[in-house]
Amino acid sequence: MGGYGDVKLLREDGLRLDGRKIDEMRPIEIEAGTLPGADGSAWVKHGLNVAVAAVYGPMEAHPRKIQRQDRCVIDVRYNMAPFSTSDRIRPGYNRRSREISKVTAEALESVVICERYPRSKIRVEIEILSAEAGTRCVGITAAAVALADAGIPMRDLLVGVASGKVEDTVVLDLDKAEDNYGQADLPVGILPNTGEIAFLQMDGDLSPDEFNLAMEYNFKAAAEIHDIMVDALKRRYEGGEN
Amino acid sequence: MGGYGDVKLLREDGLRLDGRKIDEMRPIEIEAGTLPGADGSAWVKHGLNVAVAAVYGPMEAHPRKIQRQDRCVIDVRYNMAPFSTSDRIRPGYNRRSREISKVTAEALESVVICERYPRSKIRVEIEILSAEAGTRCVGITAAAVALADAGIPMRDLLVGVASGKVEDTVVLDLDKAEDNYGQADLPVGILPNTGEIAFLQMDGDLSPDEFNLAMEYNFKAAAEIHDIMVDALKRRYEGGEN
Amino acid sequence: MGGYGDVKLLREDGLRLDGRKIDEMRPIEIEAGTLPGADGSAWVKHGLNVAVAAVYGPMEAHPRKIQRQDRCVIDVRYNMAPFSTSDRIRPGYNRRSREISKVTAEALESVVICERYPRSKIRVEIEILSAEAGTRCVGITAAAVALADAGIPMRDLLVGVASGKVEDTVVLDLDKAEDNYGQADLPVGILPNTGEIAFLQMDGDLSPDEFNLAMEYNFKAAAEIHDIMVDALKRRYEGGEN
Amino acid sequence: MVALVPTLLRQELARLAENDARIDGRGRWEARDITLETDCLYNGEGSAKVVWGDTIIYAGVKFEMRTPWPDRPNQGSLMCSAELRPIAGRKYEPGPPSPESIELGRVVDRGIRESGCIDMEKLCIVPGEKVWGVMIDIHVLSDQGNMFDACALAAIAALRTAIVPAERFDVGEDYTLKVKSTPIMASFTRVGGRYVFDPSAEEELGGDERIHITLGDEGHLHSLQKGLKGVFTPDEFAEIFDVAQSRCVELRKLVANQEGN
Amino acid sequence: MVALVPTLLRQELARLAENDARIDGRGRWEARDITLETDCLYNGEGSAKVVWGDTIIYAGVKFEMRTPWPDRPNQGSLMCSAELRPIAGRKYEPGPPSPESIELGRVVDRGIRESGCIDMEKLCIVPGEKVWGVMIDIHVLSDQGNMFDACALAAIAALRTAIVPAERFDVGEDYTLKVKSTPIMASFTRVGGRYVFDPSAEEELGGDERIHITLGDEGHLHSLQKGLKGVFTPDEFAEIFDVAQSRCVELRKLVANQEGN
Amino acid sequence: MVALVPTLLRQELARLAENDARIDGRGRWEARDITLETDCLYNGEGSAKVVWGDTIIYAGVKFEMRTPWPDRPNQGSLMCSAELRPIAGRKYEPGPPSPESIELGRVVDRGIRESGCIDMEKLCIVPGEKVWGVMIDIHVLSDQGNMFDACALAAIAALRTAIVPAERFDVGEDYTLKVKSTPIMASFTRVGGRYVFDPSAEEELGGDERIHITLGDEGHLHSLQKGLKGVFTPDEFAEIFDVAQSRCVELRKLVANQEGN
Repeated sequence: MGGYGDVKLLREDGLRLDGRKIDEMRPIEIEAGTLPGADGSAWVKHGLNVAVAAVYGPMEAHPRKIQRQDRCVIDVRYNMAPFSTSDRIRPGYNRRSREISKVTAEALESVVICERYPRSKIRVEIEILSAEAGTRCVGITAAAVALADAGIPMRDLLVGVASGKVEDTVVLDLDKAEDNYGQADLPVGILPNTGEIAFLQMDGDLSPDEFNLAMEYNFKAAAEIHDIMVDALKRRYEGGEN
Repeated sequence: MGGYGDVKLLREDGLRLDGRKIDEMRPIEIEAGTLPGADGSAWVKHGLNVAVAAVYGPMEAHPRKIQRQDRCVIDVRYNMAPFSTSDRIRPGYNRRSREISKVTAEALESVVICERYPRSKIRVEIEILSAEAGTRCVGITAAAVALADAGIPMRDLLVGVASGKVEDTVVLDLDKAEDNYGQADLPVGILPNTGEIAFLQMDGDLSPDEFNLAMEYNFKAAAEIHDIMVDALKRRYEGGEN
Repeated sequence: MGGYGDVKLLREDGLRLDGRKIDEMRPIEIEAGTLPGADGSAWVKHGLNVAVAAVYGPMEAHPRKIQRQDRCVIDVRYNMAPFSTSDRIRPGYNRRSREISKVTAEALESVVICERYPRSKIRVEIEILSAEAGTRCVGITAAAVALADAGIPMRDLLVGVASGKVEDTVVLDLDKAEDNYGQADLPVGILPNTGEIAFLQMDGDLSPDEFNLAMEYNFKAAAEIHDIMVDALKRRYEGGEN
Repeated sequence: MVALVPTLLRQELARLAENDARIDGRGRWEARDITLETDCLYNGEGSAKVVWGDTIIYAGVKFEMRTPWPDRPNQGSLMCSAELRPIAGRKYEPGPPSPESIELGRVVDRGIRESGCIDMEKLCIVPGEKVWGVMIDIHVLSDQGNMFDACALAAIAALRTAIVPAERFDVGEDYTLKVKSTPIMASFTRVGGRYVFDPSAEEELGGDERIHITLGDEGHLHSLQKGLKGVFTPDEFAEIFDVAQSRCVELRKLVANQEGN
Repeated sequence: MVALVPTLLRQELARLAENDARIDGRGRWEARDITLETDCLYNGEGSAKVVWGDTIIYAGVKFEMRTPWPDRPNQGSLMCSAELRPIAGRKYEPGPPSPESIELGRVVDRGIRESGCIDMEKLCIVPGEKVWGVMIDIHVLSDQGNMFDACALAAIAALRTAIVPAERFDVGEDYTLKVKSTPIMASFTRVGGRYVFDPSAEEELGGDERIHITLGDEGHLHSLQKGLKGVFTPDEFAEIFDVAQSRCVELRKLVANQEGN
Repeated sequence: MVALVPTLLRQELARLAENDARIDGRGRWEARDITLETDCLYNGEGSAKVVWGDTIIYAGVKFEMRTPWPDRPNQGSLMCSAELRPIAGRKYEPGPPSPESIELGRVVDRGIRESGCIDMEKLCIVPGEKVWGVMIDIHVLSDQGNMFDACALAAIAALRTAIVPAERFDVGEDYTLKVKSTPIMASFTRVGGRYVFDPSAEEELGGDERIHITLGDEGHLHSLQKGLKGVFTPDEFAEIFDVAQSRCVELRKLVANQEGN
């Protein structure tokens, strides 16, 4: 977190700079099945973030040494397009993307019924086309919809959502300014139906109470996003193959 | 192309700075079988360019996944030595070399009777020791002689040759100054006996008519170079194993 | 070698800046079996150098193409920790470390009874935690103790030791200042019982006579270090598994 | 096994070619549906999305401030590169840039660069000290045939909508980048023995070599490239060159229409 | 075959968990023996060695002089990174940094950075020109379980003993780096179905997901991370969070005691 | 299977050694034919081609202008590196620099550097600001035995003919680089149990360790290196050291003769 103390992020009326309430999400749009060549795909716009996810597989896992006898492995690549941020991102090796890819893959392996596909691999490709804070969560949401679109059985639809802290106040779903100048960020991946958590990161400064409140906001938002995800999948199947 | 308008490249008498006519090639020398350890090899001096090519194979293609059941693959590496240019070239990864290697490999696969060697690989190594404009063409010529020296059956001897445009005039075989300050470059790989084209690149600015004239020059020159190539191969086999 | 002529490295009384005689080693401490998870390990402090070596194996060599039908291969990685030197060393690819790893591996293959383990691999990991001149020799000594600790049969205990030249005088075991400002360095790997040499490098300037004297010092020191190595191994096996 | 299906496909494509037909019913020089959208990404200083049949491409433009090359103190620079990441299709694998992605980026780059549509001297801020570097990045989301033409279209459309972010770099007010022309690429692939325009993924799988032609506003050639295994004759080239002229005019209109919006 | 042993191990760990027991006899929240040594490496400007059970970690601090980022002209920088070289254990392979080593370095880094224990403005030498870059490098000599906590402990202990080498860089006299607090990491791994503190190598092999919690002097959270396959409930988190509070207090004392020496 | 042929070859080489014979009829300390050509590449500021038996090496010298290291403000630099690209022989594979190529470059580099034949202070242009960096690149076109000696010969011959390209860098007139001496490498390989000079490719295949000795004009040692598996005794070294002295004198004459041309 940037943690600069001198940027005002809350207005006199208690609302945030973009007019949202402290527990209000940015608007979300989701579309399933957007990439014709993939086995499953999704497009998610969350605030000004745009993420696209594609699923290929299940397919044979090779090289052999990555195979698991009793389950499939999930191979996730989270990537930010060079033009997705204010300063261009150089393509290629990137420690931040590697870490996010790793923990996202582990979160998805926690919800997919991996035992259904022994010795297999499922490729999940997450591309961030436009970034405005919270891209790892938007990527998780997109990946979950793409997996569902591909017909991969899962314990629940995983939802990516974050809360944070600005001006000593816990708020839901940080935007770019709040992310740059705020005090904490708590991105999680939630299974809304089981109430479990499959993804968890956090940085900044949160007291135990602040943490609990941020988690409460996250669970509430996850339920809302879940409905939008389900809607997108319904539209996809009612609308047929396109 | 550099495309600087203010450098004079044609003299008052209509000849070029080095005294050549507009449809005249730089001098070319070719020797076949210059590398004792290779299955085939060639040394080509074209103007001040020096290229050496070696062929190893056919050999088993591995790893397996590069094998083709019905033909061999041709693995080309075009490389410029660090001391081949005015400014030293750092060894290692290089986008330009990779592109030239790819399209050169595809051109050679178009003339080699690849079906003769299923599941095999032929390695073609092209090293530019001295560069003075047109190295990709010199490399193609060297590779073709080296393949012939290795006894690999081909539909024809592929010839690399380029024409271009300087001071709004189409000229054959650009030298260094003409390449730096000229308006277009059209390197091609020609099969002189069949009249076909296996390699084609172009950049700069050419009207349709200029393109046709440049192609005409290229075909004429290809026939001349072809004779020098055949000569080199004859000398090699008359002279014995050298 | 730095080879600066104007730094005084010998005192008026004929001793060296740190008080050592010209044929006197820095103090050495060795401990065997310091890493619980390795098959063999050693910790060596030599002057202010600290090296740790671990041995894993013999294990199956893979990929297949590195296997030798009639012997094992020894895979050595010599590495300097980022904090081991005055200026931080960036982790990653490093030409110096690769060369030292290669010649160290070849030296160890010369003393291990490799024929005992066909198609196998022995991994030897050498980590320099603190560097004060002569780290490659300290690494060799550590590796030899670690191999012995792992129970790998060897023709002899290989000892790493170096002599050099400062102010036109041959001296044993250069320290940091002597390495920086001296005139020659002659690191060798000696088999004290057979009187053979398995590792040899040298740079700087040595006359034939100076070379012979430096070698004499090295052989004398190797016998001393050998005793300390044997001691460490005895302590290890008398002391049981810790 | 993998070799079998392409063999049958090749036979079918050859049979269709004899009857001057294509596997999806199109005419030999007929393109699939193309939609072009610009200014579609929040952080791109210029951006475009092309949906060409089932092929989907994004391009984005970013500006960097840099010091000029010593031998060209009053010129900025332009670079176009393409990423062919594994999202683009089942056959694309992770790893360092493949020869395919390098070729793609460089062929599109040459077409735009050599057309002279950007005046490099206009990218100079302070001679010898500060110039603009313009980066066009192409992102292939879905490759379902004729990726090169779709990428080139996205790249030039993104470039033509780019805003120079002078304010962000504290060198004056933002302004629209001046792009003098609209270089367009048209590519042809040998399918069933003869060239067609805009091959589908299936036609590419069972096809041979391809030729990429980039033409400027006046119909001049700015870039050529032959890719993949195969040879062609000058007569064959003359035929597709004529088609390229008319296809490029149509695609240039598509860009102009989008800008008119 | 490789899959077999873990299966038996998992069954045994589940059986033990039912009786609230652990494979090495420890209590659920009990740590193995920990020793901490600082100032143990000649060339490190700060250094620490942690022996935590059979896990052995070194951390070293180095300073570099560099120019500040343009947007933060009076701030230095801190970076912590971990190397997971093949010496660390049989399963570690040579090659470029693995996702595991990147995660390890970044999670430890975030805990220290976000605690605010280093005032970045204090690392400024000449605003806009020269600042200190502080590099904490973690070197894993032996991974025999709970590597993350041992690494975090070594990193903060090394940092807290660091001397700024101003003389060597010709900018005044050496002085002790000011470190305002002692962020500590406590990690929990699901073993036999329930979380335990400080898993051994065996417990990690037969275990599931882990949760890393970094707490500051006042018990505030500065970094969280879930790794590996598995899910948890808020109630489970609440339970380990309480344990983390007390374990971090104890480990912080260990650092203080060492400094008192 | 690969292991079989070398075994038979080793037996044959041992049998020959017993009769003090070599597989190609040479004497134990006898070299193959060597030809040296300099100034043979248009763009090299110095260049040499060595044909040593069937081993073919090119070396080229390039100059770069750079800022000096802070601790040596009035010294330029010299670097010699070798590329062992796949053209060099059937066994060489593409990829990042192999340990073999790194060793080759570094051993040649040390011999030249440590001989002191280049006065680094003479490479200074403006103290603290501009110095020359001299790069010797070695390119192995054909490795058919004793590559190290051929590379070292090409490197010093290229260096000794180098012209400092001052005009191109706008710092005065071109002038010949001053090289004070001619360090020469002689290498010995154990074949059939005893050392020989200048092994052929076959002898290397069936041989053991090798020793590289670089000697200066006065016969002083400047670089030593033992490579590959094998051990030797001080007596064995004394024997080859004497041979190295005479072989280096002969090779130095070859360089001098070429320069006399």
